[in-house]
Formats: sequence, structure tokens, C-alpha cells
Amino acid sequence: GGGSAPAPSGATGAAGSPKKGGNFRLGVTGGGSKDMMDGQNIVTKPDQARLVTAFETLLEFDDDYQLQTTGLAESVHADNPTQYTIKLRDGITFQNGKPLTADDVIYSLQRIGTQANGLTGFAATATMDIKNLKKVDKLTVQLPLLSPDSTIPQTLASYTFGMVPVGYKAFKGDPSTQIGTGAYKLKSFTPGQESVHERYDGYWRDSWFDSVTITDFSDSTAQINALKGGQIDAMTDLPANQVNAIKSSGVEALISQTGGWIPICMAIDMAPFNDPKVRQAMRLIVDRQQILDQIGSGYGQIANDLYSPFDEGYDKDLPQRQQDIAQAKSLLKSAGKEGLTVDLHTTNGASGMVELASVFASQAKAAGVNITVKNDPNYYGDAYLKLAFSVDFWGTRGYLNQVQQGSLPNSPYNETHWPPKSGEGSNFGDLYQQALRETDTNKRIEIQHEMQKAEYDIGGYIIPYFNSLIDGHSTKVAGLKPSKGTLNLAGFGHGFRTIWFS
Amino acid sequence: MSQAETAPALAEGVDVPTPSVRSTALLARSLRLWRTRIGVLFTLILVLIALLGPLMAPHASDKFIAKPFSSGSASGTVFGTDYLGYDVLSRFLYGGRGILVTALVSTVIGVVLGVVIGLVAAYARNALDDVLMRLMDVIMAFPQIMLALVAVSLVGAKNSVIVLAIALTTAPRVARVARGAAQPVVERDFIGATEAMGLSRVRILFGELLPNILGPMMVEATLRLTYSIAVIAALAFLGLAANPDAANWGIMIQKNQVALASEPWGALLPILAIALLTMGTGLIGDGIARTAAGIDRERGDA
Amino acid sequence: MKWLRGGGIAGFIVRRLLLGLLVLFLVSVIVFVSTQLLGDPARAILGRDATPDRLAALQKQLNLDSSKVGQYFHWLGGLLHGDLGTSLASSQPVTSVLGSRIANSAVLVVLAAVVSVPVSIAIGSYAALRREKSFDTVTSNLMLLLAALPEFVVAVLLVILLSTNVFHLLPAISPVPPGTHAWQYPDELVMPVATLVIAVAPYVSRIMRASMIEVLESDYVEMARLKGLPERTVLIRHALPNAIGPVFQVIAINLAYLAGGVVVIESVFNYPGIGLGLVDAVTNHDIPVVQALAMLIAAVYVVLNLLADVATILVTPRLRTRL
Amino acid sequence: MSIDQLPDSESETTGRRAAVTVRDLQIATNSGVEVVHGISFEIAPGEVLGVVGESGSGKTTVGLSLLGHARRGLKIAGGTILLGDQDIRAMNDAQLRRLRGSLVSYVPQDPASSLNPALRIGIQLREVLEAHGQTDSKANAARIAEMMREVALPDDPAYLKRYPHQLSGGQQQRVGLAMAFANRPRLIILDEPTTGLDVTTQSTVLATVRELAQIHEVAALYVTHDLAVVAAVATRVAVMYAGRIVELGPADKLFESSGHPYTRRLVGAIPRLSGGRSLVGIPGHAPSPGMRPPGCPFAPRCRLRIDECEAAVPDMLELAPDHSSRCIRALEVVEYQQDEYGDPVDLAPPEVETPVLTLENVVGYYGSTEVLHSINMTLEKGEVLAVVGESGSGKTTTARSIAGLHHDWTGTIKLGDSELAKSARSRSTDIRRQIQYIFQNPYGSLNPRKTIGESVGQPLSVFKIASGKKAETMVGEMLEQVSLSAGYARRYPDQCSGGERQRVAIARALISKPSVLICDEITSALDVSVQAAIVELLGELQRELGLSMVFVTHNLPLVRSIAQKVAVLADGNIVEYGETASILADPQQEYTRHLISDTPSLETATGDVPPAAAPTDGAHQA
Ligand SMILES: Nc1ncnc2c1ncn2[C@@H]1O[C@H](COP(=O)(O)OP(=O)(O)OP(=O)(O)O)[C@@H](O)[C@H]1O
Ligand SMILES: Nc1ncnc2c1ncn2[C@@H]1O[C@H](COP(=O)(O)OP(=O)(O)OP(=O)(O)O)[C@@H](O)[C@H]1O
Ligand SMILES: [Mg+2]
Ligand SMILES: [Mg+2]
Repeated sequence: GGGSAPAPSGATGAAGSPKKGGNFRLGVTGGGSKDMMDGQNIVTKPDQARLVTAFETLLEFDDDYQLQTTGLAESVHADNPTQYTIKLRDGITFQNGKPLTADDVIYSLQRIGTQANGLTGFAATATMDIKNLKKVDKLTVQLPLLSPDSTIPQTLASYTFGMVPVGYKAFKGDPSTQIGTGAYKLKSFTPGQESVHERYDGYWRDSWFDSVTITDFSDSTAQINALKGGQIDAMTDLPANQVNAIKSSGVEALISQTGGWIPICMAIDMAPFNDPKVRQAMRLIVDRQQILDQIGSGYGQIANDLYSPFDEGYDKDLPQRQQDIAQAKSLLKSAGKEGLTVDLHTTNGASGMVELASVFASQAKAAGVNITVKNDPNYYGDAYLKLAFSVDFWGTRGYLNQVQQGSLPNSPYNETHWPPKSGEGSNFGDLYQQALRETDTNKRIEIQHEMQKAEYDIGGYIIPYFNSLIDGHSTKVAGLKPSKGTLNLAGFGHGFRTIWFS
Repeated sequence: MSQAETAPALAEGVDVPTPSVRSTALLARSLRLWRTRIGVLFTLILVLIALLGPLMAPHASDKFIAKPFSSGSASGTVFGTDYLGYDVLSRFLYGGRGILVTALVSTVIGVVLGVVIGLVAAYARNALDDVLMRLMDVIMAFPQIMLALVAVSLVGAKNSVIVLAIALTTAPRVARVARGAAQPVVERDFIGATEAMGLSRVRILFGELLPNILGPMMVEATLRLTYSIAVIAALAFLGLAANPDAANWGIMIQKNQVALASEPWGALLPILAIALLTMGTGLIGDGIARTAAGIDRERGDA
Repeated sequence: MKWLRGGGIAGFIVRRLLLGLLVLFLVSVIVFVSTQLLGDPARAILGRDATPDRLAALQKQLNLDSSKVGQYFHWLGGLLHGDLGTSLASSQPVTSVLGSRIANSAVLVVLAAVVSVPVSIAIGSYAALRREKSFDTVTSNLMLLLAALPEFVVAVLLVILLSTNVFHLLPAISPVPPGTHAWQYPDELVMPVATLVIAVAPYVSRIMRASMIEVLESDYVEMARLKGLPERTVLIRHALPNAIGPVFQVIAINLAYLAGGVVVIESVFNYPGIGLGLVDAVTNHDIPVVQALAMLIAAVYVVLNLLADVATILVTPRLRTRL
Repeated sequence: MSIDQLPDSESETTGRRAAVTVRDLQIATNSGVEVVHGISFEIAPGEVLGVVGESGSGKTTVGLSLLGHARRGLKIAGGTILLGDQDIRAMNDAQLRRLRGSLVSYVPQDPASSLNPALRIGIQLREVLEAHGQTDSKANAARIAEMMREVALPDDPAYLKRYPHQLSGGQQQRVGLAMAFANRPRLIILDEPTTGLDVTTQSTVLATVRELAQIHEVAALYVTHDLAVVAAVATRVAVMYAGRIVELGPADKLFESSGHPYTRRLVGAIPRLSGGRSLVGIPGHAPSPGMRPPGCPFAPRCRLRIDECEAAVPDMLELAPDHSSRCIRALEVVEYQQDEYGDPVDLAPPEVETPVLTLENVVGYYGSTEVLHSINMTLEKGEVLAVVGESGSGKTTTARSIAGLHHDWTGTIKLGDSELAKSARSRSTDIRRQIQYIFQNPYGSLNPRKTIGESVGQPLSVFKIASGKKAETMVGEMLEQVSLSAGYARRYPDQCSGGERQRVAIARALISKPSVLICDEITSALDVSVQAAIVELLGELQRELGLSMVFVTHNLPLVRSIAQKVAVLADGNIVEYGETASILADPQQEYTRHLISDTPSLETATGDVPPAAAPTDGAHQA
């Protein structure tokens, strides 16, 4: 594990040593009146930025997406396959001065684990025996499991597993309810418009800005203009094709290769994708490099129809799938689906989703497949998970975490209806359970490879590339460096504490 | 008051017949104005580009050329590449047909509907008139773009929805103008003459009244076409087009405008095209209006 | 006589108000019915998280189990009491969600009106006076060009010109922080207002020009000249009041359009007005907010039209005394 | 009005200095086409010079030039205009402005459109004073009150606070007069100030003009197309034709012994109160500017034309010291027998009385207002029944009720024996065919977007009489019958003059061979000469085809030339009903007598007053 030292030391040396002061203004797109603030929940992208101003997790991922004990817990230790012990760092206080204790951890985990609360992390608590969390002492908590789960530390490092004080509730209009252990305390918040966060002086690590202002933008052009005009200091999600253009105007791009992915999802139990040959043909249609160039302007990494590239169990040895139109055609022919016509559903859920559908449709023409792109605003309301052919988006996760979220019969977001009920691949669920139980890393990796092989051969995903997170910031912002994590701007400057104005 | 004063044919010379009031003649006559000619020129050029563009395009509209927003020299194209790395020129040449057809179809439906409603209301002169016009008020209470926006977000950006939304919002505006133009005509005696003959209402509306408001209706139609184009472009600009990455001028503007400062052509070409097109139709409408006003003045019944 | 006339106008206003209310009532029915098309709001709110339990719970919470008619009258009743309901997206009262947006839009519209109306009336009148002369030709072609440019194009070009690329004079966006008022940021208002002025001025000035030309050709203006009145008196006392009547209607329509139709401009300048609010509400299926905004925009239209009618009547004695 | 009320025409201008002198005035369009050629005349103080002529002859153009003004598109191209000894053409804009409204003032043709609808009349009156340097508001108020009294309008402040639309047409016109006289000008130009007014109002306005001119020693130029009006007001008359003065002389001389064939024919075209003569129109029409022949412009229409006429425009020929004519045969014309007047017509009532149209107890409404009170009348076969009355008396309402265009009435209207439904639409095709209606305004009654042929042929298709080639032939024949050529079928209404349009309307009405024809003031929008031609034609057709006709008019003398029977309407009541000749000769009702005496006619002007028409009281005491 890494040291507990909060390390701006890793930041660019050229920017000089950190300085206190200033109001850091961040422009974020993707928000709206649904914006919320909750230490354990998000709906929109600005919610992520706001969450990390005030709330911290027990464990943390570093910029290489490796688990570190830099968070609120000094250690998280597996006592046996079905029990973990969490030991808190001493001396950490909430923004109202109250010390962080075992009670808060128990409250926090139970809050997430209660389905009625509807929090983002609920599904990940499936293996936790939430009711029987035990306070060992003021700073120690025992976390019993219902079944063995080796992904618990990763779960605890997810940003939606923020620690909140006992009795905590989501923002309902009163900023003073938003008390976390983080570097900035909420001062004001208007959903869909703006929030202001002030430095918490009793913060246990270093932080540099006096305040942070997070502004919602409806449109990235306005965001870019504001950044160029000096009205904001940083922005999320700079369009990839603008990276070169903005460099000339005193603005910099922060490009982080992440494990985020935009899959084209084929429901394996729905026609015409209930035939593995068709699924295979679809995967062979894709020119991955071209898609990466077109949609990501080349920023990103070719993918191989598998997710979680940073997982130690990611199988790098499976051959990189290449476009093979001839093969695709012959597969379709043998499946009796020549000249296939099919609707591909997508929505403006994340940038690139609509474009991917369009570009895939135009590539498919070469194989005689006729794809109509349906851009449906009600996609996530009505149609989601019921479609044969759709586009979705996912962020960085470990492999087993991801399987649990999207590739098991009881996963909340299983777009492909994977795994098959019989035949090849039907043992996927069992393999998953085995992997969770397996404490030997090498053995677990082996199991994971077997699972990935099944998905690679007959799965329902087409994954053309892993996208990069590209953010823009003014040259006076120092301390930013690329990160493999899920969140923008290197985890929003690690809770806005590892960046400063030079 | 005394029409005798304005013996019109005499002013022109009876022996040189100058048929000044028919719509075809109105068009022909308005062509004597430079502005109409320029308008026709602009419109023609743009319509030709929209219709024949695909035949002249150097590349297919979805052929990947080079990385997004590459300059012309870097990508070996005339105007560089767009947000998906397609050839801007080809996309531009392909992109007119959709917007033009949508705008035209929706405007035609809206104008026809509006004219019918306006004529019926003007001719009715009774409660029906009031009811119709109040209903039109209800629709007009919503700005065109807003109604279109809501409809499109509700039902999805299908072409049919866009066409319907625009047609529906165009109709009441046209109806108001049509009614206004038809009202004085309804009062004129030739309508009474046909009523006395017992001509059917439908034939009075469309055989007698309609030809007399064609002038203002032509002006209105060009104005409405202008608005329709703008609304469709604005919808596309807000990301609400039927096919979100199709080669379409509105979409081109929306998707390429981020690069307006660095690689401007992707947005600039369609902007110029739409501006020229709306200016063209605007100039034609203006020309017709001026001509009609001139004729009315000569006729003295303006 | 005087009293009667005053009563006449009051009567007229009352009649028009009643008509306006009728229109608003019809609008409310249409708004309610069409917002039902937005689908199940509960499902919309939950989105990816719509598990059956949570769906049922939320539907109950939102009172969606009562009959549609009941829901309509419940909503209408609230509307009449100024209770616009609770935003589904933010769980806050619609009034507080929209309050600042409405104020911001109002500032924008009023400023745009205050600038564009006199300017375009002046331009239109002067062009009419100098008919077919260079001023007229230049302005009417310029107005045509401006009318032809979609407003978002104008906005984007202004930003490029004045704030990001050519000159760096003005802020590129106008985000009016919550809790503050739009007029506290005059420099941020310049470009949005300019864009709106450019959007409106062509129409108003064109109709003003046409109307003025008609009036200048009228017998009474010729007569005023033949009475030996100074040209200034002819124009200001005789021509202007008569020419301005038809213009009110156009101004009203344009202002109503500004009130609800400037989504695109708000988007370009990230200005928190009701246009963006509407887009947001529609995408979030925030039915109470959509309904409130639709009613508001319709009411603005009705009121502006009423004002225009009253103004027209005031400058047109023939209409006034007929009341 | 009687002869002794006229200004004494013997006290001639010669002795005094002319108030205005016009020499060789030329006015052309901006593109150089001359509209008015070589006009010369002078007017003495207190004298009224009448200017008559057909529409388009240049009357208004000349009138306006005396204020140094030319309408848009026209300019004064040559000649001199002296006001006293001031040369108007030499003045700059500021001088002209000071001149207008003070030394020279103008009374426009159409008072309704010439008063600013948005300003109270008091303000409009006051500003004439103020614009010419009289800023003392007390004095101005007094002067305005005085002016109002002079034109016989109330002078109380409340009245002055009215807007123009709150006045009747006659009152509006008198406000215009008051305005013109406000600064006691030396010259006043009145441009058809009575066109569009009913006879009673007209006679009041005429009397006012005459009196004011006389009292204030103002020179007046009175423009009109109605010779009868000129006869009532002017001392001397200039007759204009195609932009030229063709005859200039004392009013009475002009009517008795015209020195120009055109004047002569104009006089012949005027309907006579006293004589049941047929009217004789002037065929053809005046050439428009730019199309005028090198010779006498009237030559193509002139019965006395000789080849020399077409060589050059004739000079003014002095017939008497104060009477000249632009005709090379002027002297012969003076000698000429009065054969231009129509033959006396004998309008005997039909022998057999077979009523074709009967109105019994017809009461008409507009909404809740009752505008017709129990109308009873009968139209016999082959008879013309005139309906006369002041404006607003209900003539049109009656006519439209018969035609089924006005539905809001009770009572019975019968065609032959069959009772008529209220609305034309609910009547049978045959009844609709049998009753045809001709409208007042030929400019409004033809669809401007249809060819003449289409309009005339429409009844054929609606009544399913004929179609295709056959219909075309019938249309051609019908057009010939109304003295148009079949070639007109291809024209559009705007390519026809007003008279031609009214012929087309007649053709459209007659093509379906109706039994009853209803004519609503079908000539009131037309020049006198055109009116004569139309009435002439209608009379002929009526006799030829044995038509029965309801002829609505406010022009009493016209009734004399065409109708056997007359119904006098007042405020929705028939006040007098019977034989035309006897009613005109011996009106029983006060109302009818007023109507007769107020109608300007040559007889009243020239003293040839039918005994019964002589006013028994001062009908128009201002
Ligand atoms: N502004 C103008 N531009 C060109 N020609 C004109 C203009 N005004 C009038 N004319 C022509 O000048 C001639 C004389 O017109 P004017 O109005 O003086 O006739 P008028 O005798 O007053 O007729 P009316 O009895 O109809 O009033 C007409 O032939 C007319 O067509
Ligand atoms: N559309 C209408 N609505 C209400 N009242 C009307 C209408 N038309 C005419 N009237 C009234 O009905 C009465 C008779 O009108 P009508 O038109 O029959 O008169 P008229 O004798 O034809 O007059 P004119 O000589 O002016 O044509 C008038 O008092 C008039 O004010
Ligand atoms: Mg005239
Ligand atoms: Mg009438």
C-alpha cells in the first residue's frame, strides 16, 4: 500500500510548489434540474464533481487504478473469505468538527445497503451482511459477508461509497446538511445551475483553493468559450476533436486513458442475435481503429470486445479482433441472415453513444447489413434493457465488479441478457461465484480468463474501444495529471485537493 | 370612396393590356425588381446545390477521410473534415436535400391548412370565425420553436414529427394573415354576386376568394418557409434531428460549430447556405410584396 | 362622454381579459393532455433504476393513481392558487425552481425590447422617409440579411468576434449565479441582448417601414403638408401615431417569441432563463415544470397581445370611440 | 336654390386684378410624359372658377400645382403661376410652406381620408393657425369658433374634441372648408369636395363655398366632374379634356351655347329633372398621358371631326371676350342645333299589369336594429321601378333582400306567384336565375382574378345553361349586346374602364335571361358621360328584352330618364310611391321636395326650373 501522505508531489514539478488561494471555477456538462448532492449517490455528471468536494471513501484508487490505503481507512483486511475488518485513521473530523467513528461507517454502509434508499451502490452490497456490521471499537468495524467476495476493497474505494455522518440525508435545500470529511464544505447549491464550496479548515490533508465553484453547462461550446474567455478554470469532457484547436488559445487538455467503454449491446436471447453467428458477424464488421479515430479523434485504446482493461485478470492474450467483412458476410449467410435489417437504439446518454451507432451503421453497409439508428429520448425511461440491439455506456471498473453490475442474470443493468441459459457459456455464473470465493490471485485470474473467453466468443457486447477522458483547463491550474479512474479531471483533482493555481 | 377617380386602365393606356393582378403575372412582374431577381438567383443556386449536390460530391457522405477537423491540406480535401472525419464538402453537398424537403413539406402543409382555416373564418363572419381564431390563438400562444421542441422531445425526432410540429405551428400564423387578407375581399360585391347565383361555399372559397389573396399568401409562404428552415436548423442545432449524424445542414452547424474558430468550414458552409436560402426566399417575398403594393397603389384599392 | 369612453376601454380590456382567460383555459387543457404523453413520470424519474417496487412507491407518492380528470382539476386548482406543484427532478417547489429563471428571462426580454423597439422604429421610419434612397436600400437589405441569419449563428459569431477569438472585450457566457440578479452583470448581458435585438429588429423595422410608407402616402399626410405645417410636425404629429398602430401587434408577437423561444440563445450563452429550463424539464420529464412553463409562456403571449390591442386602440381613436 | 343666389356673373373680373394667374402650365411625370399641357387661366378675387372634366383629365393635378405641389411621380415642368405678383414656381420649400394654408389653401377630394384619423378636429384646425405664426391660443380659439360658425358647425369645445370619424361625411367636408378658410387665404382650391356626399349635404356644402368665397373675396378653383354641380357654384367654367383646357367661359354660356363639341356632349349626358329624355353618352374614352394624339385629343370621339382636326392641337379660339374654345370648328359648334341631347322618351306604363315581383310588409333588420319598416311595392312585367332616397334610407337593404343577399327580414317577397326564401342559397336554381343583381361599384363586383369571359360565363355553368364552346359563343354574343367586343372576354377587369366594367356586370346579369333585374346605384361611381351611356344601354336592353327592373338610385333626374314608377324611401319607409312623372312634377311629401331641390341640375343652374322643383323654403340655409 502507498503511504498516507497526500501526494501533490506526483504533480508536475514545473508548476512549482502548491500555493493557497483562489476560487476554482469548474464547468460541467450533463447536468440539469435533476442535479443532486448526496455523499453516496449521483444522477448526473456534476453530481460526481459535487460529491467529491465533501465526501471521501475508506479506500482510494490511485491514478493507475490500483487500490491504496490513502483514504479514511488505515487498513481494510480480509479476516477470512467472509469477513473484513476496517480500521479508520484517527483524527479525521467531519466538516462540523465531529470526529469520524465506526458508527458513521456502519451508518454509511447500511444506508447504501438499504434498497429503499435507491442509492447507486446498492447492487454492490449484495454480498455484504449489512445488518450484522459490528463496531469493534471507536475506529474499527467488522464487515461480515453473506458469501465470499474478493471485490470488497474495490467496492469500498468506489466514489459512491462516501462516508457520511450518522443521520445523514441527501441535499434538500439546506447546504448545512451536507457534512462530509472532504476538503470543501457546501455553501450554496442550485440544481442545474451552480454550487459553491468553501474550504474546510479542519481538513485532515492539504487543500489549496479557498473555494470551488461548480457551474452547470448545457452545451460544450459554451463551456469551451467560457474556458477560453477565462470565465472558468477547467471544464469536463472537452470534445476529443477540439484538443488541438484549444491548445492555441492558452488552454490545456488533460487526457486520461480510462477503462470507460461504450458497448453495442446485442441481446443474446432476442432475434436476430440469438444466433451466435450473427453476433460474431457483427463483431467482425467493426473497424475499431476507424471508430476510435472518428469518435475519439484517436484518443483512446482499441478494445477487444472485453471490458475492465486495468483489471489484473484482463486477458491480453486473446487475439485482437480485426474487421473481416468477408468472414462476416459468410457467417451471416450461413445463419440465413444475408442483407439483415435491424434497428440500433441509442440516446444522448453519454458523448459518443449516438455517433458510435451512426458510424457502426455506416460500416455495416459494407457487409450488406442495413442498420437504422433510432435516437430515442425516452430510451432509459421505457425501452432500456428490453431492446435487442442498443448502445450503452460504462465507466472504469474491476472485472468482477463489472460482471456483477451487467453480466449476470440478476445484474441490475444486463443489456445483453448474458449468460446463455444452456450450452456454451451457461456456466458463467458459476465461474463468477468461484472467482469471488477464490483468494488466490492467479487462480482467480484463470477463472476470469475462462469467463472472458466465453464473452469474447459468443458474448453480447461489441466493444470497439476504451475511451479517454479529456478535460480542458487553463494553464494556471497546476497539479493535474492523467488518471485511469472513472472521474473526470483525475478524479476532479482528487476531491479538489491536489490541484492549485500556479 | 369614389372609385371613379382611379380609372386604372386609363392610366396605363387601354391598348397596352398590362394584366397586373394575377398571381403568375404578379410573380413575373415582381421579377422586374432587382431584389426579386437576386432572391430567385440565391434560391435557385441553393435549391440546385441541395438537389444536385449528391451527384457532385467528391466522396460518399459517410466515407471516413481523416481525423475529425483536419484541415483541407492535411486531409487532401477542399474544406477539411468534420466532427466525424467526413469530407465537409461532400457532407455539405449531401446535406441540403433533407432540410429543404422537410422545410418545404411542412411549410406547404402549414400554409394550405392555414389558408383553408383563414378563408373559412373570413367567409363565415360569425361565431365559427371567432371559434377558429381563438383556437389559432391557443396554438399561437406557444412559440413555434418551443412547440416543436416539446413535440420532438416527447415523441422523438422523427421526420414526421418535425414536419407535423412545424406545419401545425405554421398554420395559425398563416390563418391569421389569410383571414386578414380575405376579410376585405369577402366584403366585395363579386362575392355577393356569386352568392346570389348560389355558387357552393367551397367554390366561393377556393374559386373566388383564394385567387384574390394569392399575393399576400405568396409573401406569407416565403416568410413561413424562412421560419421553417430556421426552426428545423435550430432543432438540429439543439441536437433534435431525425437522424442525429446524417448529412444535414442543421446538424452540420450543431456538430461543427465547436470548431468554428479553428476549422470553420464545416459550420460556415451550411450557415452561409441557410442564410443565402432564407435571404433568397425573403427577397422574393419582399419583391412580391413590393410589387403587389405597387399594383394595389396603382389600382387605388390598397 | 369622457367617462363613457374610459368605461369603454375598461370594458374592452375586461372583454379581452375574459377572452384571454378562455384561451388560457383551452391552453391548460391542451398542456395537460399533451404532458400526459410524456409518459409515466415515475418511470422517467427513476430511469435506469426503475425497479418495480420503487416505481410503485413513487407513483403513489406522485398521486398518479387518481383519475386523469381528477388530476387535471387538482392541477388547475393549484395553478389558480399560485401553487404550481413540486418539480419531479429537483423535488423543490416549481415556483422556487423557476423563480430566478423567470426573472432572468424577463430582464433579457425587457432589455431587448427597450433597445430594439425604438431602434427599429427609428430605422423603419427613416427608411420610409428616404424610400428607395441609399439609407433605405442599405438598411432594408441589412435587415433582410440579419433576418436570414439564424439567431444561434448570430450568437456564435458575436462570441467569436467579441470574446474568444478576435477581440476579448466581453464575457463569452452569462451564467448569472443563483441568488444574484441578471442586471448585476451588465457586461454579460451585452451579447445576449444584442443577439435578441438583431433577431427582432428586422421584423419590427420592416413592418414599421411598410406602415410608415402607407401613412406617408395617405391623403391626410399630404393634406398636412398642404396646410403648410412644418415637416417635423407632419412626421411626429400626423404620420407617426398612425403608422405605429399596426406595429404594436408585431412587437407583441416578437416579444412573446423572445419570452419563450430563445432556447438556443440561452444555450449558447449558458444563460439560466426559462428556455433552457424548459429543455431541461422536458428531457427530465419534469411534468409540473413543463406545465408551469407552458402556461407561463402562453400567459405572456395573451398578455402581450392584450397590451398590443390596448395600445393599438389607444393610438386609433376610431377604434377607441367605437367601444 | 334659385338664380338670384348665384354670384352676379355680369360683374366680371376684367376690372379687378386677378388673384391668381396661370400661364402655359405644364406638368409631366418624372419620366417626362406630359400629363397636363399648356394650361392658362386667371381667377379674380371672389370668383369661383369651376373645372370640369372626365376622370383623368388632370383636374387635381392642376389644382395642386397652384400650391406649388405635385404628387409623387409628377413635377411641374413649365409655365408660370402667379399668386398676385408672387411667382409660386420660384419659391423655395420654406416659402412654399408659408404660402400653403395661409395664402392658398386646399380642400381635398375625400374628407374622410384627408383628416387625420388620430387627431381631434380642434387640433387639426388649430395647427393651421399655429403653423402660420398665430400662437395666441385665446385668439386662435376665437378664430376657430368663428370658422366653425361660418361653415355651420357647432363651435363648442366638446364638438372640437371629436375625432373625424365621429362626424358625418358632410361635416367632415365642412371641417375641411373651415380649415381652408382659417387663415383667410386669397385663393382656395376645392377638389371635388362633394363627391360621395348625399344630395342634401352636397347642396349645403355648395352653398357654403359660394357664400364664403363671396364674403371673403376669395378666389376659388372648384374641381368637379359633375357639370350640374359646377352650374350651381361657379361663375366661370374651364372644361378640361386630356390634360388641356378645351373650353373656358361663363357658366351659363357654356351650358347654353357650348363652343366645344366635348362640352356639348357633356351637357347632353346630364340627366334632366324636367325632361324625360334619353341620355346620350360619349362613346370611347379619353386618351391617357403619353397616348395622346398629335391633333385634337377629342377628335376620335367627335361627331364633327374633320381631317384638319388631327393635324395639330387646335389653339384657343376666342368666341366672346370671355369665352374661348379649343376647337377649330368652335363657331360652327356654337351655331349647332342642340341635337346632342337625347330624344324625349315616353315611359308609358305597361299595358297589361302582371306583377312579377311583389313586396308585402317587408321589414328589414341589422341585428336588432330595424332599418326597413314595412315596405310594400310591386313591379309589373316590363316595368322599371326606381327606388330613390337619401343615403342610409334603406335602398340597398331593400334591393339585397330581394336578391337574397340580405337574409334578415320578415314579410313576403314573391316572384310571380312563388314566395321567395330569405337566402339565395335556399332558393331554387331557376329563381336565382330569374333574379339578377347589378352592384353599385363596378370595381368591386367583378372578380379581379377572373377574365371577363369567365365572369360573364359563370352563370351559364352555375345555372347549367351551357358549357364549353356554346357558352363561349353565348358570352361573345352577350358582350356584343352590351356594346363590347367579344375580344373583351380575354381581358381582366383591371384592363377595362369603369364604364366597361359596368357593361360587363350587365352582361353577366343578363346572360342567364332573367325576368327581374335589380340595379343598385349602378352609375353612381361613374363619370357623367359614362353614366349616360350605361343608362342608355340599360334602357334599350330593358325595352328590347321586356325586362322588369328595380333601379335603385339617389339621382332623381336619372329616374326621369328610365323609370315608369318611383318609390321614395326615407328612413326605411316608403314615403311616396307612384308614377315617375307625376311624383317629380308634383311631389306630395316635404321629403321628396327637398330631395328634388337639393339635387344639383342644369335646370336649377340655368333657370330652367320645373315649377314643382322650386324650393318652397330655404332648404340649405347654412
Ligand atoms: N403620381 C402620378 N404619376 C403619374 N401619373 C399621374 C400621377 N397622378 C396622376 N397621374 C395621371 O395624370 C392624369 C391626371 O390625373 P388627375 O388626378 O389630375 O385627374 P383628375 O382629373 O383629378 O381625375 P379624377 O376626376 O379621377 O380625380 C391621369 O391620367 C393620371 O393617370
Ligand atoms: N352591415 C350593416 N350593419 C348594420 N347596419 C347597417 C349595415 N348596412 C347598413 N346599415 C344601416 O341600414 C340602414 C340602411 O342602409 P342601406 O345601405 O340600405 O342604405 P342606402 O339607402 O342604400 O344608402 P346609400 O345611398 O348610402 O347606399 C342605414 O341606416 C345603415 O346605417
Ligand atoms: Mg382628382
Ligand atoms: Mg346603398
